[in-house]
Amino acid sequence: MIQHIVLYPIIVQLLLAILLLFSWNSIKIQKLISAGGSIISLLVSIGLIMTVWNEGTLTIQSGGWEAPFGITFVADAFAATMVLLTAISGLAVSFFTVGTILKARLKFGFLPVLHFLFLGLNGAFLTGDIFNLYVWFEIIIISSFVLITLGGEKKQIEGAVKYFTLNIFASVIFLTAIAVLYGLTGSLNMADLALKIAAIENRGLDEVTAILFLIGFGIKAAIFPLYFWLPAAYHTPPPAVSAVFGGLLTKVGVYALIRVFTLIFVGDVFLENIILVLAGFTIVAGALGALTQNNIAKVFSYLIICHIGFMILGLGLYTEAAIAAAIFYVIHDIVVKTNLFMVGGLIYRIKGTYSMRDLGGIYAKYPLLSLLMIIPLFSLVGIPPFSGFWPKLSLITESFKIDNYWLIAALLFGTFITLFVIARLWAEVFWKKGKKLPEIQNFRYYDKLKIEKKIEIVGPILFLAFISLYIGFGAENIQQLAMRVGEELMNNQMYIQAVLGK
Amino acid sequence: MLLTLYKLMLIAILTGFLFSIFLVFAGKYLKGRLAILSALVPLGLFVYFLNFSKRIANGEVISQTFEWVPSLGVNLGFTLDGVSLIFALMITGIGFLVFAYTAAYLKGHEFLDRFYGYLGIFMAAMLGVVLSDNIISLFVFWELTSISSFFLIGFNNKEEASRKSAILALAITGTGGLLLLAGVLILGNVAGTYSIAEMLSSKEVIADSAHYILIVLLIFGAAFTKSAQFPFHFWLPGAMKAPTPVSTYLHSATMVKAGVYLLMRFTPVLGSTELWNSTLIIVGATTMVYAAIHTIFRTDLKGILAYSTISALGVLVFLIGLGTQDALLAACVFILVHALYKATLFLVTGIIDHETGTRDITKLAGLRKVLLPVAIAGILAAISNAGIPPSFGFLGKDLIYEATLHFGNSAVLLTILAIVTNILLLYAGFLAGIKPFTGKLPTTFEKVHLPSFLMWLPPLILATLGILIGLFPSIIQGSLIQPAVTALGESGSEIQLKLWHGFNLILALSATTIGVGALLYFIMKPSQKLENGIAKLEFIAPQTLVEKFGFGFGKFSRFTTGLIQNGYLRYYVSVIILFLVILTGYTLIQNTKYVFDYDSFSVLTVYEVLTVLVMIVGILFTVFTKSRLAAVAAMGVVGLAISLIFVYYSAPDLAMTQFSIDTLTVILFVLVLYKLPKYLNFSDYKVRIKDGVLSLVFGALITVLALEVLSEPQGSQLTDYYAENAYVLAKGKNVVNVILVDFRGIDTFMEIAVLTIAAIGVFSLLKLRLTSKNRR
Amino acid sequence: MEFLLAILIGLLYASGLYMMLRRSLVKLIIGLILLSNGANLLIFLLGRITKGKPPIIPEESYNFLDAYADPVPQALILTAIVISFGLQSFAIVLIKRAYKVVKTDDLDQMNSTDEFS
Amino acid sequence: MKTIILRTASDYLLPLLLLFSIFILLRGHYLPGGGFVGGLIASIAFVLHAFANGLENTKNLLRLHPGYLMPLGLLVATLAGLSPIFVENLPFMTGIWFQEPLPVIGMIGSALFFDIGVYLVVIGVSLTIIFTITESA
Repeated sequence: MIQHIVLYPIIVQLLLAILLLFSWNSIKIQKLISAGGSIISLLVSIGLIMTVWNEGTLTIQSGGWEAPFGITFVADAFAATMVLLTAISGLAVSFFTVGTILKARLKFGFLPVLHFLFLGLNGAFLTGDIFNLYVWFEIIIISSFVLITLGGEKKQIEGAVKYFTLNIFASVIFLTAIAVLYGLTGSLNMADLALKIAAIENRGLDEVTAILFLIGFGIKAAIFPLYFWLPAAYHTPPPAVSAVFGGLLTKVGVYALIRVFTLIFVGDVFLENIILVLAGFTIVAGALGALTQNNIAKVFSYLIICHIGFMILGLGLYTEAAIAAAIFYVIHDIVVKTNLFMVGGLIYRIKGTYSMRDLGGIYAKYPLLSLLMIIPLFSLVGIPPFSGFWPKLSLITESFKIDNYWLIAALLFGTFITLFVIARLWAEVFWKKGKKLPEIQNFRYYDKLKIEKKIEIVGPILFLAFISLYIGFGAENIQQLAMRVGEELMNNQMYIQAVLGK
Repeated sequence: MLLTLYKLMLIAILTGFLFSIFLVFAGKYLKGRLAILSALVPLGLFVYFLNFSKRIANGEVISQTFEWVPSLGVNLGFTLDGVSLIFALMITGIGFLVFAYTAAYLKGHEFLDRFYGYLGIFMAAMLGVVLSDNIISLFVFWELTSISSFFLIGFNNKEEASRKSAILALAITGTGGLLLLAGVLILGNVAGTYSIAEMLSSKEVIADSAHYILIVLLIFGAAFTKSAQFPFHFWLPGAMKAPTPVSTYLHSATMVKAGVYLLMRFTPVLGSTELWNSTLIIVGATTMVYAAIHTIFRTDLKGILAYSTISALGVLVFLIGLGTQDALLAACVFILVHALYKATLFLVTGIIDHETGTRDITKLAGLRKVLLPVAIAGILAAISNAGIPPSFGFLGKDLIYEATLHFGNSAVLLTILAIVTNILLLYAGFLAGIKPFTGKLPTTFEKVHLPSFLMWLPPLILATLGILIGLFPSIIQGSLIQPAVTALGESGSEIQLKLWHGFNLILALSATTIGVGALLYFIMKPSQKLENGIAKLEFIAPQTLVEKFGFGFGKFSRFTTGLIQNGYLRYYVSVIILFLVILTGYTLIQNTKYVFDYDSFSVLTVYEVLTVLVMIVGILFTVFTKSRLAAVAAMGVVGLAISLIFVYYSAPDLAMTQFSIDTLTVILFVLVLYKLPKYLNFSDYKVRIKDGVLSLVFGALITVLALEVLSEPQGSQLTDYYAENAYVLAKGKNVVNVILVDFRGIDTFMEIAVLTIAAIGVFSLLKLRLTSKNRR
Repeated sequence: MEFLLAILIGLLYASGLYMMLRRSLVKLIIGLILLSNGANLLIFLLGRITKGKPPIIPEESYNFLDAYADPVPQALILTAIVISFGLQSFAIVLIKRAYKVVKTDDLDQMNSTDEFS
Repeated sequence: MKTIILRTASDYLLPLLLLFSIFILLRGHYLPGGGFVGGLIASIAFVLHAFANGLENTKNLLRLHPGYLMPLGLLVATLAGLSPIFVENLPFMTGIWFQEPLPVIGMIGSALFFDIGVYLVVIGVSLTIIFTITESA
């Protein structure tokens, strides 16, 4: 049965997590398992996306119960893409973790929880059942809570409290929405729901449910005005954690939004307009925030928000090209944001601070590293032809087609501020003459690391930089993929057909 | 053979990029004596493009296309016509001289390889701009020129002023770039193609489109910022922080002309409308006069040259705005004229600066005695700049007057503006090209000696060319100028470039210009006083205004961000709830029927009512008690009451689970809580009322929603299926358990995974202590 | 009963939210617990409630003979309850830890990560 | 006084409660109960034992840290879920059954093993949480 492959990304991560738990006492073995497992996971994801590309949407009914009675897992192009991105980002972070995370943290289950997080991500992308999605979300948030608090330092705890509260709150709203959905349709399978929701006469209730989903997922995706937890928390954990969070976590929210609003709640103009407005505000608010920060990790955090707006904008425009652009942006963003926080981590390793005021002189001392680090920075800004550039073409074009110049203005504003912020960051961190900072006791400066350690830190950045470059220069392939996803999403009967066979 | 040559066009553009990548790895070998070898790159390209000149002269237009991102309509379509060729030759030719010059100018500089790397990228990008037919790829290269400019301006990055100028320049040209992006996308949409060549055929469609004005304004925005037109000009003087080769190459000869190029390129597509022409004339004229006046008040040689460059760019924009064949011809010629003399003057300035250590014009004099070849170059350039026959500049000036004089009603006004500009430009050229070399050599400069020929030969070559072309204009007439004018859409009469037109009005105007200019040069003496004088007006200068705006904007963003992200969790929660209440409330109110089917509701028993009452009391107690333990206990009671409800309504498994979980939670709470201090009463009465109202509204909303949903029909096909198959297929009789372990087993699976993770979290949160030793 | 339950659920949501808006971390967690209780009951109610017919197939038969309570919401709630237990136990320990490091239960004093720096 | 009674009681209570919990676990497919509740009952048994005899004694009794029950349970559950793939090439988590029912327990199949996994994890989790909190209180 070829469909087995749909569940392999989940099973691999599950087994990894279990193995890692068994080897609780040996960090060395844990490191090996994590790194090796991440490579296997990447291979499996590549296998999955290739199969999906050739065979079309794959489904598997877990437990062998025909849909909608069991839990269906669906690998369409969108899900397969997200799984692949998780694997790519996961591989990088797994190595980066090994290179940067403190022994003390590794001893307390960092790696198992990290792989549980990947498990949750893969599950969330692949599931075709709305309640099951909730469960995967819970896996994601509990593992992220553990990762964000691991170490339990003051700022971690303070950030975690906000992160925790608002995310749990989002889950409660999500659960409320599921309750309403089940109350209305008696079904949980998303394809089945798509059919049943379309048949409901009371469109108002339908809309309210959609709004509940919008808010539940919106909090997780960090859109305006629901994003408060993100700037409060993302900069507090170690960079490896921020890297996973920045790269993948918010994108699960985006994924869920796109999924739900292209599959179940389709064609509601009121909601589309709301999403567009929110997207615009998200871009502007994120950009304004990024402008004000001095801590580079905080700058990156606000830029996440700003760019989430771009993706949501694609959803709100609600055309095939716009959805494709949103997908392209997601692909680009996951790679770049993961890398960005790792770059932040590397800078921290070099100088021992995140403060732009104190940083400086990196370009003079580490020219090659600086050139490496500039790749994600450029990709982030979308300096053409780096990766962030391409999706903007369609976003602007599609905004233009509905004559919404405010959206174009917001897009350009977001892009400009990103450019400006990164230019300033470059000037401050890389160009400016380095200050002599007081040496921190027991701090493992980059210079003092052994060569293997250095490779463990720089290698992942290099790996993701290459992928960014590929996305930028081989944009055609990515665009093909994004367009395929866009087409599948905008024709939801393809998904329904694949799941229910009708 | 032909095919391979064609193929070379892409490679030609890529050469610069490849060169830079090569430098990343092999740069250290190119820092020493071998540095001069890098000049071979632009030289080779120059020869390559020169090869095309014959075919271009014959009226051919060479184009070829490489696919890149066809799904987005983006390809690397290159077109080489007259205009492109002029620019390509300028880029590579001046590039060659600048590369060579740099080898000496920055000899032994620690980061010479990086410098060449940026230059290489810039050259490639600039070639891309002028050769692209696809407007998206044009934009791609356009942005790359801004980026390489950023790195070059900030080359001396240890100085704050350099960094600031770099950011300022990037901010201005970056803004323009984004406008261009929007402009080309909209244009492409309206025209239905991204190819400029194909757009030519849909000129009317574009001009009649409702978006024409928008397109033109966006493209203007891009061109004006890049080509430093008033009021966006101020980044250019700042850009003079870059080493002189950069000023020569980017900020006078090539990059700043990209905006001019853009306008020229789009003239056949968008031009010949009132909006197009008038705007360009007004902006161009303002810029040329404004900047020309500014030259008087500068004492720094590079400052003078920067403003005179801005002014020259204004002249070009102005000429494109006139839009007649005469004017376009004049523009084509003046681009070359200006490139030749201005590059020379910059290079000369660079030498002076390099050898004397100052660029202060008030201090420089008599240098001809020590820097003779440089002096010759400077003086020749000044002559061309002044438009003194037989220089190329004379030709250019003639053509400008020719264009203004034949421009209908406003001919007189426009000519006067042109004359004023030219007089001031002449003055500036004399200051830069003649003043440092004449007069008495100050003793401090006696030890100054001539630098390597690599430095003085390039300006000398350029300056000589400026005279030679004047003497023999036929060198470029047929090969460059004619095809360029044709490319601009003027397929009219054949053009004639010659020095001598006989005694006519234009000659008189030229003579006046020269005379008055020379007079001005002898009367006016640049001084610090003048410079200080204009500094007093700075508070209304565009730069100040933009900086003030930027500052204000920074304050604004701090304010809003502080407002949104104020750190108070309860505020975050209220905002989210408020948002939710407004959105759902709005839709609910619009659609609610408020009709409930009471009959379908189940009958109440006394036990149930009692349970509910207990629960309500429990909830209220939880909320309002002052004791933490009591609150927890009350919360436990609420949970127990819920499990009773589960018992009443046929959910024994749920009741069991709820009961045990509830108990466990309370135990955990108590274990943790008994060490904490008492509750404090934080919030005041008002806040509590406000929160209470919000909460009640939210609760009411959920209640209404629940009742609404209950009044809808729901037939779950799941229920029937499970009833049928739970035992037959899944071999279990407790259907809830069968669902948990079989039908929806994965839910349960992940539920235990959640528990596991939570346990790890609890374990590590309590056991892991980061000490100063293991913290870093 | 449905009507009463709906109001009760509303009350649970309201009280949960009100507790979340207080400044004490302990109250915040209690609020979250009340909220998730509310959500669980909501699933229960909206899945339609039935009295006295637990979804357990009688001893001697292979399937149900007459109407019985919908087992699906029950299964969902069970999963949700257990999951929230996991989160709650973590949250409770978080209180403990927070008190240890930040030395307070006052949420308003946990603002440092949002400050400009 | 209290401790002696408790200690004696818990010596008997532990095996009894454990047996009961296994009963609840196995009967879950037919009557209210199952792995989760069974696991909770088993942990209560251990907690009571710890209460009476001290944490250290209970830990010694368990030999391994209870935390290891979590991956063990997960592994059992995973293997139960994977078995259909290997045995009959059916999807993950498909129930496969032995032909004949056993007395008391009823039908034996992969779902039961899965429930055993749940049972183990629940014991591991609750014991880990409670032990950790008590130790650091």
